[in-house]
Amino acid sequence: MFNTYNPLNNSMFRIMDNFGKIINTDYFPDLLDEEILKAYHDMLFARTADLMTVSYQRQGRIYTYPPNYGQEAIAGAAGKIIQDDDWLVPAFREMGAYLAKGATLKEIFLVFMGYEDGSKFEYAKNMLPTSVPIASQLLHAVGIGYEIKLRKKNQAVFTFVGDGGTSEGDFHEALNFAGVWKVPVIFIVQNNQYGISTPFRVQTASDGIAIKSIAYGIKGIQVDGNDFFAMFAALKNASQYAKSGNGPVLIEAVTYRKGPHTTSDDPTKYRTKEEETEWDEKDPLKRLKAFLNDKKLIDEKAEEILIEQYIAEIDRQFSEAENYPKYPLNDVFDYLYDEMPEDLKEQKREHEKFLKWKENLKM
Amino acid sequence: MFNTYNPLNNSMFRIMDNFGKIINTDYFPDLLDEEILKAYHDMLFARTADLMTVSYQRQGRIYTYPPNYGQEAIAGAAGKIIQDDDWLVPAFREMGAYLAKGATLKEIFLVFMGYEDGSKFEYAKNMLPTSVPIASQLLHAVGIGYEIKLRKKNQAVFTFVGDGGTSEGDFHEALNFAGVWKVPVIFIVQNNQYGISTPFRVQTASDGIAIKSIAYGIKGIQVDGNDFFAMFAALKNASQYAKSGNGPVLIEAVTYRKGPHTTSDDPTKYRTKEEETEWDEKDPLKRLKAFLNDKKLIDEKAEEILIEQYIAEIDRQFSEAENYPKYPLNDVFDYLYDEMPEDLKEQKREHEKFLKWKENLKM
Amino acid sequence: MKIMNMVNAINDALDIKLKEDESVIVYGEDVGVEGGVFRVTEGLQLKYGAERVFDSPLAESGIVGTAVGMAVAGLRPVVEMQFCGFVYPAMNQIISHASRMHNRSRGRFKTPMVIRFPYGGGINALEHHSESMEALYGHIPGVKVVIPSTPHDAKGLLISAIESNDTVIFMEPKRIYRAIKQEVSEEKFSIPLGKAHIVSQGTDVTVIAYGAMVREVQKAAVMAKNEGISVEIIDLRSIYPIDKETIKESVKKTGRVITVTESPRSFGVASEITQIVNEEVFLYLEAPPKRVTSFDTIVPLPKGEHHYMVSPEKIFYEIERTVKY
Amino acid sequence: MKIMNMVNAINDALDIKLKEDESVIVYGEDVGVEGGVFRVTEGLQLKYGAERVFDSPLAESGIVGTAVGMAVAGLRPVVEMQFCGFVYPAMNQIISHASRMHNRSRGRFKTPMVIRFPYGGGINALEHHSESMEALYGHIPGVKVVIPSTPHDAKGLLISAIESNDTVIFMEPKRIYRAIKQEVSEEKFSIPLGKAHIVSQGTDVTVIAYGAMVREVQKAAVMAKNEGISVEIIDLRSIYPIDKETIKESVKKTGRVITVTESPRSFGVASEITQIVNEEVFLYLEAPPKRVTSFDTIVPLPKGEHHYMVSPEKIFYEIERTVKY
Ligand SMILES: Cc1ncc(C[n+]2csc(CCOP(=O)(O)OP(=O)(O)O)c2C)c(N)n1
Ligand SMILES: Cc1ncc(C[n+]2csc(CCOP(=O)(O)OP(=O)(O)O)c2C)c(N)n1
Ligand SMILES: [Mg+2]
Ligand SMILES: [Mg+2]
Repeated sequence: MFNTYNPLNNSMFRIMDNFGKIINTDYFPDLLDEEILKAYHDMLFARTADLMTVSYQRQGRIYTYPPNYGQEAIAGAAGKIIQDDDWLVPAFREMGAYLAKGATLKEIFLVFMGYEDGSKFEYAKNMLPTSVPIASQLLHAVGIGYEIKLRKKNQAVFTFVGDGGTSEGDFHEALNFAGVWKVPVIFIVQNNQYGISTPFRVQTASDGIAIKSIAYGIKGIQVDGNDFFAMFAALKNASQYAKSGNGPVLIEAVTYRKGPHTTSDDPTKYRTKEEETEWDEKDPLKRLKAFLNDKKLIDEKAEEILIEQYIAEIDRQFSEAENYPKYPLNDVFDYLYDEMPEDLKEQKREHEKFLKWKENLKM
Repeated sequence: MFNTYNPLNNSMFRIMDNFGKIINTDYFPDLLDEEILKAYHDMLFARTADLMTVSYQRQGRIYTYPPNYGQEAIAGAAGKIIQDDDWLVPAFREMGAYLAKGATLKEIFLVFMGYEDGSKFEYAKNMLPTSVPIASQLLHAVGIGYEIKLRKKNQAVFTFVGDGGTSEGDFHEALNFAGVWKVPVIFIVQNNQYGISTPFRVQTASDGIAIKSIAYGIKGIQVDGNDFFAMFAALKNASQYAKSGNGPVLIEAVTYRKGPHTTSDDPTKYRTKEEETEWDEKDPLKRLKAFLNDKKLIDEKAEEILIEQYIAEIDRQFSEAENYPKYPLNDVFDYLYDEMPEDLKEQKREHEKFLKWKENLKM
Repeated sequence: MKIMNMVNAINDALDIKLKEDESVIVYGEDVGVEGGVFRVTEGLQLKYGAERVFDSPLAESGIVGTAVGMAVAGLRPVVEMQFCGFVYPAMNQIISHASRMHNRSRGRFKTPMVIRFPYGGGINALEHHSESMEALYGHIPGVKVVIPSTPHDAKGLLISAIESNDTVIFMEPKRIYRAIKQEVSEEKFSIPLGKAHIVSQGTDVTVIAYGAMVREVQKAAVMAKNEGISVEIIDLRSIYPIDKETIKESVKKTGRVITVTESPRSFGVASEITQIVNEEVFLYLEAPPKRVTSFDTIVPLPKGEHHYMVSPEKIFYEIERTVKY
Repeated sequence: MKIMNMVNAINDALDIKLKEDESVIVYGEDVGVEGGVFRVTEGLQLKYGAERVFDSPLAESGIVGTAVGMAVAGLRPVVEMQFCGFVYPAMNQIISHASRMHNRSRGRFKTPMVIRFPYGGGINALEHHSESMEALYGHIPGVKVVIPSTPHDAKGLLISAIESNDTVIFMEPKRIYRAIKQEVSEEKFSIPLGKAHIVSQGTDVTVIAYGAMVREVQKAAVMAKNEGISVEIIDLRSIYPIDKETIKESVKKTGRVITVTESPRSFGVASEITQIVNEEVFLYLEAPPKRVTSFDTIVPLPKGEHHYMVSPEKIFYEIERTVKY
């Protein structure tokens, strides 16, 4: 696959057109109808959760949140490919992958409510917390890949980054190290056309991102990121390729961030209505739904009920998060070191003394 | 030229073979015989200076020095192309380019004797000092390129880096910014096969360096760096291309560091005699001399006399450097800021007080 | 005069310098079209064009490294790092070049450039957006480090920073970006770098702060006044060069000194001030120089931030203890 | 017991840990085939194979960043930065991840890793090879910073550093890499992190140092002894956590303290120690805590380095002034 869909040929890998028609049967994944429907439902869940999170934010119940709206097929497909043993080293705009890996919405909410506790993601095996400093996480993925290779484990690492992130030095170092070390790492670049307000053409003069794989002697492929089947097939091939000891793969998932960068951003300042409309036609859920519709697998009534269940479930998890216990002073100190240094203990004691004094002050 | 010698074609740009025969007349530069002879002599001078510097170091008269031995054609050709108004942003292994730009050997010696004063390079117009932190200088070149573009000047920036340096994040960021900004910068990578003891295959899995240009949407070319004519032609084309507003060019100059990394390095620990011998056959001076010999332009007698003159001149500059005045305390303080802060003045005064006390202590 | 908040004042300073000096260039992530995530550079691209005010690729080392090159070539770049937590990728360019080029080239090449960024806590930001690491920058020989505490100061100090021929790290307390409004002259004016400002005179204890902490100290001083304690408040304005003279004179008078920062406790600016007063006015000290700082921990996420941030009460608590010592 | 210099001792510590713990991994620029530019890792690749001891590409952020990943996945990477001046490209990985992963994941992911590098002046190195920036690292919450002053300490401290579940910055005073030889046990032993060492007892003044400066202080103490001054020498060993207890007890006894570092003067370790003694034992102080440091300048090239480096005479000069205060 990585030879046929060589980024130098200027060919974007697609399986399904904008109307849900299969245009590339060679690579159509070997999935049962139920599996496809399940994937669609997972993406629907992610979208519902995403939209609701934005509205929680608008209500002032969480802090800033970066919506995934419009990019669900990428994380959705990744969620199906990433195995329990595999690692997920996320950026921050791939909620579906978090969920598939076992992170709970409650935990995700906790993070955006301002609790580190959320980032523990205790039910998600082999998943790192969100990495805010752009592109720096890619190197962690490579280090994990090294451990896998050294210990001859049958695992791969899936790591995410945005188009803006490809400009950082760490992107380069990560892909270069991965190439030299031949580690099983799949780099997924969500090229959603913007880094905050900065359009892709300001990030790089290169012809897309996949082509950058050549600079590292690794495989690269440009994929229609709004085409669930294409993403699924590309990721599946990449995973097999990497796990067979062939080294890393760079997947450029071409997509569009339909929402704002975060809830504090206003995209009308830097992009046009026309552009947004154009991408609306490529919406990943719309396309997969059209495919399922053609196969008569969509039951609108059932979907409505499902969405209601989703909303209830999301709301339940949200209120669990909202009722999370207060952030105790201990939590500021307890996790800095494996064993707390004396001096930190003293700083805590001193502060407690002050708090006691303050209590008295109020009385 | 940059389309024909596209690094994807796996073609290294050469004009002259290992025996000084012209194998590519299309690009043979339009140079007079005297000009070629002069270039040869300049390379001879650089080599003589290089070898003598190593021997000064062996005598303990300077500190560590990184020899250029075997790489003279690259800087030699660059020296002919870089104009007075152009900028040179060096790494540290391109003595010929320093000299052509107007830096004096005396200044170079001063640096390796441990005086910052050398780095002023006062007669070298538009040339930055040596940059020790690998690859970081490439960004300065891009910034200078931006100034040129903004002010619509007819200049280009020539900047150097090694094969090892291409692994650094700054290499990536520099080439990427240069591509986006379309600035007139020529990146010359001296791929001398090693970064200290680390062989090129450990630096990257890519097929050479020139190919990395694709990742930045810029032109790239792989050149036989031991072929003076090829380097000359590539640099000349690159300079014209950049000055015409087409943006940056990446030139990979394939060469070999015949000497050690620095005078404290022992290459026998990490490379074979065979490899060294193989590269001996591609020696840049030997090849250019063979070409000149065929044209009957070499006069062995005259060359011997010339070398003696070179030696005398180099020795003269070396003793000037050796007789350089002592390093005064002021020089530690005077150049930190455009205007010295009070506190630094006080630190100096305090130290002088101590020195006075120390004088008395001795009496 | 015009009512400005700090965002307006910084914008105004940039505007004035862009207008009067064609060598001034403003760039960074999202500073062009969008005018920066805090809108500090809003409107400037429209006014001065996309060649002088523009968005750069997302790469901090690239931004600072190219600025070094521009500065060497005769421009005066003013670059923005989007948040304090994203300066670190540029650390090598700051330490190895921005701070050293002048010295390395023996004064031949200057680096007149400003690296500005919002810093500090108190705005419910997520990880990597809230720290206060001025002590790191203060320890780097060859740069100046400036922090304003009011709109007026922000304007005057930024103008000086842009006009300085050295590299200036200009840290903006984002917590008070919009929280403090005051009358600021629309004319060009400048405030010298390296000089502290006595915010209010007092006799019992000197409290030194900068940035967003000045306001917290002012609140604490009111509490103290209610207890009959007279506080002299010094706003450092510059972390480096540090104004020893003003500190010295004040402590000579009060005999007591507290430094307030929102940075980690150890190896911070407070310790430096304590060292200075020990060296300079030891015999005047009537109580140990103290520090009110945040902890040696990572800034907690918003729900825990109140534990971490220095409060007026905590400052007052230390004032009382110091005065009663 | 065997006569070792510091290079041998560090090599020995690495050897012991590589042998007994298969999760230990050693890599960096030129550490494999060549054994490092200072030969610290010599012979280890031959012994443990190129999968566990190897050359990396030339990229410091890459080295530290991958080490974070390895550590999270259960390895114990010990990475080398070739010189102190080349750590800065890795600063973001150090501050944003190596120091924070444990906290960010609420203890779920640990980063047991060591970042070792030679630092400091005195070996006639060119620019970027000679600085002493431990205060920068000390100010970063979440890392430990360790500096040995003898071969014995280097071995014992490095073993502890490798066994620590936290990120340890391990700075090696290259000036005494080969200059000090002593008997060191060939067995495995460790020295706890965070504990200072009293090098010699004294009664008149406490002098605190670490790394290559300890030897300089010892020379100064001999001069002082000749003048009848008894110096207590403390080797800090760890910059963070800093051993307040030992410092306190000593200053209680002597009433006088001087800190000696070869780092820039302002915002350095000396200031922190001065702050600590002021906070803890103010009333015992009979003279202002002083510092003998290098200047707030860039380390000069070799011909000017003697101006910059702290000398035994200068330490003695300050000892005398402090004792006579
Ligand atoms: C090192 C660093 N610099 C700047 C930022 C601020 N920032 C957060 S998201 C973002 C844009 C990221 O764009 P992209 O990589 O395309 O990802 P997207 O947000 O589009 O998913 C920026 C600049 C950061 N988080 N880290
Ligand atoms: C950032 C940084 N890391 C490490 C070093 C130490 N160092 C000096 S030269 C060198 C190798 C450079 O190799 P290459 O780029 O191939 O250039 P060459 O020496 O072969 O000309 C290294 C690692 C450095 N100077 N800067
Ligand atoms: Mg994006
Ligand atoms: Mg090389």
